Amino acid sequence: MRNKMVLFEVVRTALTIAIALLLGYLILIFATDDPNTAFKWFIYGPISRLRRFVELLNRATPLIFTGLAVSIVFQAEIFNIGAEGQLFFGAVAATFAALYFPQIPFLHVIIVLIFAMAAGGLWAAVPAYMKAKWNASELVSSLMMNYVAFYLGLYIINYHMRDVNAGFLVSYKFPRTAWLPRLLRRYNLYPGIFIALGFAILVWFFLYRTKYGYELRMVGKNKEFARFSGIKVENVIIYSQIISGMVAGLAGAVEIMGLYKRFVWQMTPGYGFDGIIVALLARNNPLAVIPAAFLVAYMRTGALIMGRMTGIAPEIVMMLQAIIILLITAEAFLSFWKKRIIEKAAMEQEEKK
Amino acid sequence: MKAIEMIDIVKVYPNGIVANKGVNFEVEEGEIHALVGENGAGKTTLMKILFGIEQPTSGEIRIFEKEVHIHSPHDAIAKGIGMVHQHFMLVPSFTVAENIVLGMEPKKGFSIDMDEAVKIVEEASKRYGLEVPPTERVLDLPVGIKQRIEILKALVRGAKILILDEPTAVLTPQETEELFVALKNLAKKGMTIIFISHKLKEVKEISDRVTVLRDGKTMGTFLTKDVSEEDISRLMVGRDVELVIERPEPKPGKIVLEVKNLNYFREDGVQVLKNVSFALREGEILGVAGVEGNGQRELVEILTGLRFGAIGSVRLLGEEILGYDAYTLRRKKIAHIPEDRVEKGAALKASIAENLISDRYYKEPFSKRLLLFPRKVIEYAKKAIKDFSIKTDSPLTPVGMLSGGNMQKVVVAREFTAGAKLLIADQPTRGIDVGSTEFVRKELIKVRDEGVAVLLVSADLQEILQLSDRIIVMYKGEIVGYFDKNEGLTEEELGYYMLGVKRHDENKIKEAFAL
Amino acid sequence: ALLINGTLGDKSFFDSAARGIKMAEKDLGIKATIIEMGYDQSAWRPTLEDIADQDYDVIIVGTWQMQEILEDVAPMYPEKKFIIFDTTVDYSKGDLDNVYSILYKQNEGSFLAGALAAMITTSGMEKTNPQPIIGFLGGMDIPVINDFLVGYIEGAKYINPNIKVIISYAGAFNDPAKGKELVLAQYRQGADISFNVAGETGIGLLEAAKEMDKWAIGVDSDQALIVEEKDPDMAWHIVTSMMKNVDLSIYRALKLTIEGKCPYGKAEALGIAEKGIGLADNKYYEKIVPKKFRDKIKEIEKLILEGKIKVDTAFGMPREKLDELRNSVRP
Amino acid sequence: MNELVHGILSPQFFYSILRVTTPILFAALAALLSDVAGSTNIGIEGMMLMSAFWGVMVSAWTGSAWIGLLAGVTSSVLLSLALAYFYLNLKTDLVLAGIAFNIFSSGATVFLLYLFTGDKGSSSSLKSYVLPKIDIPLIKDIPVVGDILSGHHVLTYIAFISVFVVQYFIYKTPLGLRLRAVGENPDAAQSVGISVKKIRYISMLLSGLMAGFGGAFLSMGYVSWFARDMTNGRGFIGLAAQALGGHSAFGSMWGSLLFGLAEAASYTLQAIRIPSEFTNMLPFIFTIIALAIYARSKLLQIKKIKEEEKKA
Ligand SMILES: Nc1ncnc2c1ncn2[C@@H]1O[C@H](COP(=O)(O)OP(=O)(O)OP(=O)(O)O)[C@@H](O)[C@H]1O
Ligand SMILES: Nc1ncnc2c1ncn2[C@@H]1O[C@H](COP(=O)(O)OP(=O)(O)OP(=O)(O)O)[C@@H](O)[C@H]1O
Ligand SMILES: [Mg+2]
Ligand SMILES: [Mg+2]
Repeated sequence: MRNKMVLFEVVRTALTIAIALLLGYLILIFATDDPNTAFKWFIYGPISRLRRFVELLNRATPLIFTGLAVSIVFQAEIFNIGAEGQLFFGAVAATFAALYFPQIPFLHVIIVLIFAMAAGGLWAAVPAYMKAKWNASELVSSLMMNYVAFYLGLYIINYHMRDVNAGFLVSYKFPRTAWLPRLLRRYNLYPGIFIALGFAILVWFFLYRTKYGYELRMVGKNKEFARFSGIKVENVIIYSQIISGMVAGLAGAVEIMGLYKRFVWQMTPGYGFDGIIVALLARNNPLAVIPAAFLVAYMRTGALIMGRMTGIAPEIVMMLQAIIILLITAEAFLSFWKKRIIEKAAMEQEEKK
Repeated sequence: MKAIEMIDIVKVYPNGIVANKGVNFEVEEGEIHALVGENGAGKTTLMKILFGIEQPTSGEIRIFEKEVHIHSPHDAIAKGIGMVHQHFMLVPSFTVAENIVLGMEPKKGFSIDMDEAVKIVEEASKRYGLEVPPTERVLDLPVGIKQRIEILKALVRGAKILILDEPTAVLTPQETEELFVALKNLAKKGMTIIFISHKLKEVKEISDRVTVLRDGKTMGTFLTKDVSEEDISRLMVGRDVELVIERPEPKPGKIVLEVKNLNYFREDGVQVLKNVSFALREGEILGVAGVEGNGQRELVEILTGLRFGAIGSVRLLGEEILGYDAYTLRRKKIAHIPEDRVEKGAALKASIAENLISDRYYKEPFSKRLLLFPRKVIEYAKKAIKDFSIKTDSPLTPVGMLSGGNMQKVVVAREFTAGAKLLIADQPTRGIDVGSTEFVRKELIKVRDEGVAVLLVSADLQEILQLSDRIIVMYKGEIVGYFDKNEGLTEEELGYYMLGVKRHDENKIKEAFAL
Repeated sequence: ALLINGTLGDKSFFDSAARGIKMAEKDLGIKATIIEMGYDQSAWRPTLEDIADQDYDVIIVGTWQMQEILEDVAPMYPEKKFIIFDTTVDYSKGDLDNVYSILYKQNEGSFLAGALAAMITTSGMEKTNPQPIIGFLGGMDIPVINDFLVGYIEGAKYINPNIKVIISYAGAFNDPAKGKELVLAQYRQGADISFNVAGETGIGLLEAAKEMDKWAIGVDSDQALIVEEKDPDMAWHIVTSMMKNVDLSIYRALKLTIEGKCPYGKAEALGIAEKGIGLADNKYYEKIVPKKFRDKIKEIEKLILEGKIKVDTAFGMPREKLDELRNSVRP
Repeated sequence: MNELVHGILSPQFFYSILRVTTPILFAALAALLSDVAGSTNIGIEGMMLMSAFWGVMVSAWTGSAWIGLLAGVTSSVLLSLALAYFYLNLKTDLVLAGIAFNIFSSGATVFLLYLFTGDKGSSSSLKSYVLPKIDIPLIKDIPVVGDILSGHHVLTYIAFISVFVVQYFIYKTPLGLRLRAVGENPDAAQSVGISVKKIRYISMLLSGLMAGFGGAFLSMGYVSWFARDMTNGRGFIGLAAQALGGHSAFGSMWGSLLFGLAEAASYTLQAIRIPSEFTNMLPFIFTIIALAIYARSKLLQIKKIKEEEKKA
């Protein structure tokens, strides 16, 4: 029975993706003269060359981090959507640590990462504290903290770490000791993806194999029940958000240390909101975050490559993406079929008894 | 005429559970028909199908001898069916009148005509003999009243068939009596009533006929007067059930819980506990009787660290514990079966296994330092499921998918095995079937004999009388009665104290506890 | 190929570059693709590499943000030609003989705009008040924008040392509503002319000028001509525009490339002299601005050309110096 | 400094508060109408954007601002119904669907803009129309008050009138009662034969209606064209404003006005050379503080009542 259900879910997901792609194809017909080529690049682009595959990996990296961060708070049933601000502020803190801490190889990288985690955690602590102590809506406070992180971060960069010789608002370049090094000579592969995968396992372990993870999940499932059972709910509300903020902060640091080697963002990169998509696609399961992040990254990369090869505008791709996400998560889509399978299996089992 | 015919009803839930396996069920117009069965037998499911909340996988339904398809409660209401649910379905922040007229609001211009709504409620109230305060918010009302609101809701919608899913589980004998009078009246006027209950005595008292379900199948329909309680329970469970429980003499030890001059004001300023004092020894069961809403809930929540701000003194084995939170009290070995299993007692979305360890997840063998060992948890859960005969196919099933009674068993299983010194049991057998009730009650006696101090709060007087070594009665936040040996004490006598008609002298009560 | 590290439709910078390409396609008979890379910075580098992998002859990118990437990528493709506009690669890093850089002296053009604004605000013309207060709307507090600002302030001070400049940054290039509110606030506080350096946000400035009946100075393209068809009344509020002729410069670079005369391996700074930059000389300018002011502007233009006036640039200017400059004109 | 005081205390400043508040208030009411029925509408941002776009397009084609408004609002409502369909019929997670719809709207508006005008940034080359401003007879002649309250955009008045209408609707009408019932306890609503799905559809539709007005205001009043992503987070700010105000339309209004005040002040404050990052941050800091104070006072209030009772 369980096996059958798993098989069903796989088939259903594949079918949904196929239908979503078909819809996407229809949009393309509308948007270009040569939908076939465009479509080919969209589907096949990210794996057509090693360089593009590396691009895919790099794009999945921040999505895994923010997907994990969001999963943690969502598991605790806390609607903190502050990952965006946490990662932005984490990146600012990472910039500070990269520029001002002693340049000891290896250790420097660790210090920078820890700094980013601390900053992300700190940023998440504000809505966390307000929620735990005063029951203030974390949706509002975390959303506001995103904007504050953005403007305050820009201020710090602009007034204290801006590279005066640069033609744009960017920080000074990091010293080499604070780089996440390039792993391949010709390809821009950096270790971010491995750190991200490591963290996915770590977060999974935390949630399902430690007692703090258990507390967190129980608070998410029923707060009153958790309190009744002798779990310190306020503590959980605080630490779950802080841990989530730390993971989000890491996302920002890893990205700038790997790709840019300096602070370059003029606007928030949007990974925090992508993280919500990823987490929801993954049903808040840290391990499922990996394929979910890859799916989103694959769509993005495919779309960009399609744009490069055919000149199709990125806007079409946004529409495509939205449709795919909607259909994949539409639980009741094709559910009549599921119902039939279950009923049949259940009745057969009954008759056997 | 036949009011209801349900023929060969099969229901498969989306998770693959077959709750009804070809049920046949017939009700005559104007009769009171009892539907009984073990927890999880499929009673609620069958009624939900009739009321349009669930759709049958297969089967046929006839109402007043016409074949019908009921797709939603709206359809059911239109066909004259009304249902009072096992768990209340009221909007807490609305007034009584708003709850009752919801969906059929009288209008004045664009607005709701509140005066008219109140009038509708008052009239219905009078006509059916079910008194309710129309302008009060449901939030603050006792369950007995909520029950009446639910019934009125169905009646003002012109129900000709009334389904009551365990309506008496939360009522006092007096309230039950009143309800029965009202039901009999309704039946006399031609109302068809389906009555679900685990209290066979009530079934005997009120119903004309009874249908027994077992494991999703009909075991038969009988004229109530032809079958005894024992017969019914045998049909339900498939074996004999002892309806009287043997109780060895208690051997009380030292004082475990000592409550002195406890006073408490609720958020809205009402004083709900007044100078409450009592003591409880190890190896004894102290029953707390009283109509719901007389301070028992608050008392229990204060004692278990879920409610703060009381004044007075509470000592656990001599240590002052007033104001400690649940976290601390759990670790001081207080276990608690809460009144409300859905809100507090369980996390419906979590699995049975996860629910069973919520107070001990941090201890060995489930956990060591930071780590948690899920395999140990599941092993443990499997054992508990067997010991407490929880009806499920896997310890990983979410508790929310269990039947009402089985949910209760999960809670009971956890709290009985907590290794507590003090067990506070608030309505421990609410909604549990006869077989399991027997089991829980025996278990209570067993833990008592192992030296646990048990504070038993129950609206079920039979239960109080059967299990308690001593009894106190609460009325309007005060202890108004104390009974040492309950031999010879009747439900009726107890009822007078519960309703505030009689009371003992305060000093006498204090003396009894040597306070 | 032209790679846009953003999207088209900004009515100024990138659109202008695209226009240059289209002109070249038509006149020079070349084939070109325009690729919008969007604002996701992580996509820029892979795109450039990807495009370089294919068989385009000339690849054009713009802005400082692409500079470092190009410095990395260009040496790997010595057989390809790269043009970068609005910034220059650092040729001292070597191996960049295949890159031609185009710079614009927007500070010089802004100097003219500032001088004009300072003259107008106290001129007693219609829509003005006697206070010497002028406005500046920037998209963000970043060097490119501040390069305009520095020239603007210096130009204004050149005319009137007591000039006050109300400076607002919207914090975004795509929020016209916010741009409008900011400039309304400027006008309320006594400014009667404001300089628009804010991309789409700046459209709000034009609207505010119309609504409060004050003056505006456009940017990048000749904005009076752009709006006149749709809203003639608005066009009459735009005294002139500080034009940055990205289109012409790209067209010129491509033409030179075909002729084999384009100086790859070098940077060229286009200012007033090269017609890379300048105030729009259209009918609105002629009708609105009195002749004596126009003459004065001509004179200043000449002084700049002759090097008698040196305009500072915000690039490489330390924060303190910039703040000092901004504070010196604080109202 | 004088200029600053002048800027803040001028009637125009207060006038501009009302104008800045308008789109936020519409968004907040949109949030409120979905929230009372128990669904968080994250898609307001996208709905506003759609409405802003179609409002401009259709007004340009037909030459009528009113038909434009109708088209804008209709597009927003259609979008809200589509969102409701995914949420209620296909059982997509509501938050996820909302985000997806926002992405979709952002892409679709730019794509269509390009298709129709050949321009991807804004519709400024298109002659579209704006809705009129209205002088209120009598009031406009009162010196200061008239300058503040009169002469606003017609949608600004509609926004503030809507506050009363929505409040009345939610708390006094049968449908409002059903909405609240579904929001608080859907099972209870279902048990009396109310179709929870239908009610949620209605609430989404009304939410889309309000969002539609908000979007139309942006492109047909605030400014006179459509620009890509021109909502710029106002939908989310509206959600926050509503969350500040709870389940009351007046609460939503005060929340929106708080934002409006902070934003208008931030524009004026830039003049005295406070770094723009700080002035831009102002509305958000304000909100966090307001939220903290509000939440805290609510807790303290409960405590106080209890203590007083105890003493008595
Ligand atoms: N929503 C649901 N999803 C899946 N399974 C369910 C659901 N509701 C009930 N079940 C299962 O269906 C079976 C019958 O449940 P039902 O609630 O009808 O029992 P019941 O006879 O009313 O029991 P009780 O006396 O405890 O209320 C049980 O095994 C239960 O676990
Ligand atoms: N008699 C009734 N009993 C219970 N619910 C009803 C009844 N009549 C209508 N409803 C509920 O009210 C909802 C609206 O249905 P309908 O339009 O028929 O009602 P109404 O009273 O005519 O309302 P309105 O006049 O506002 O349209 C339906 O979902 C239905 O569930
Ligand atoms: Mg049941
Ligand atoms: Mg002046």
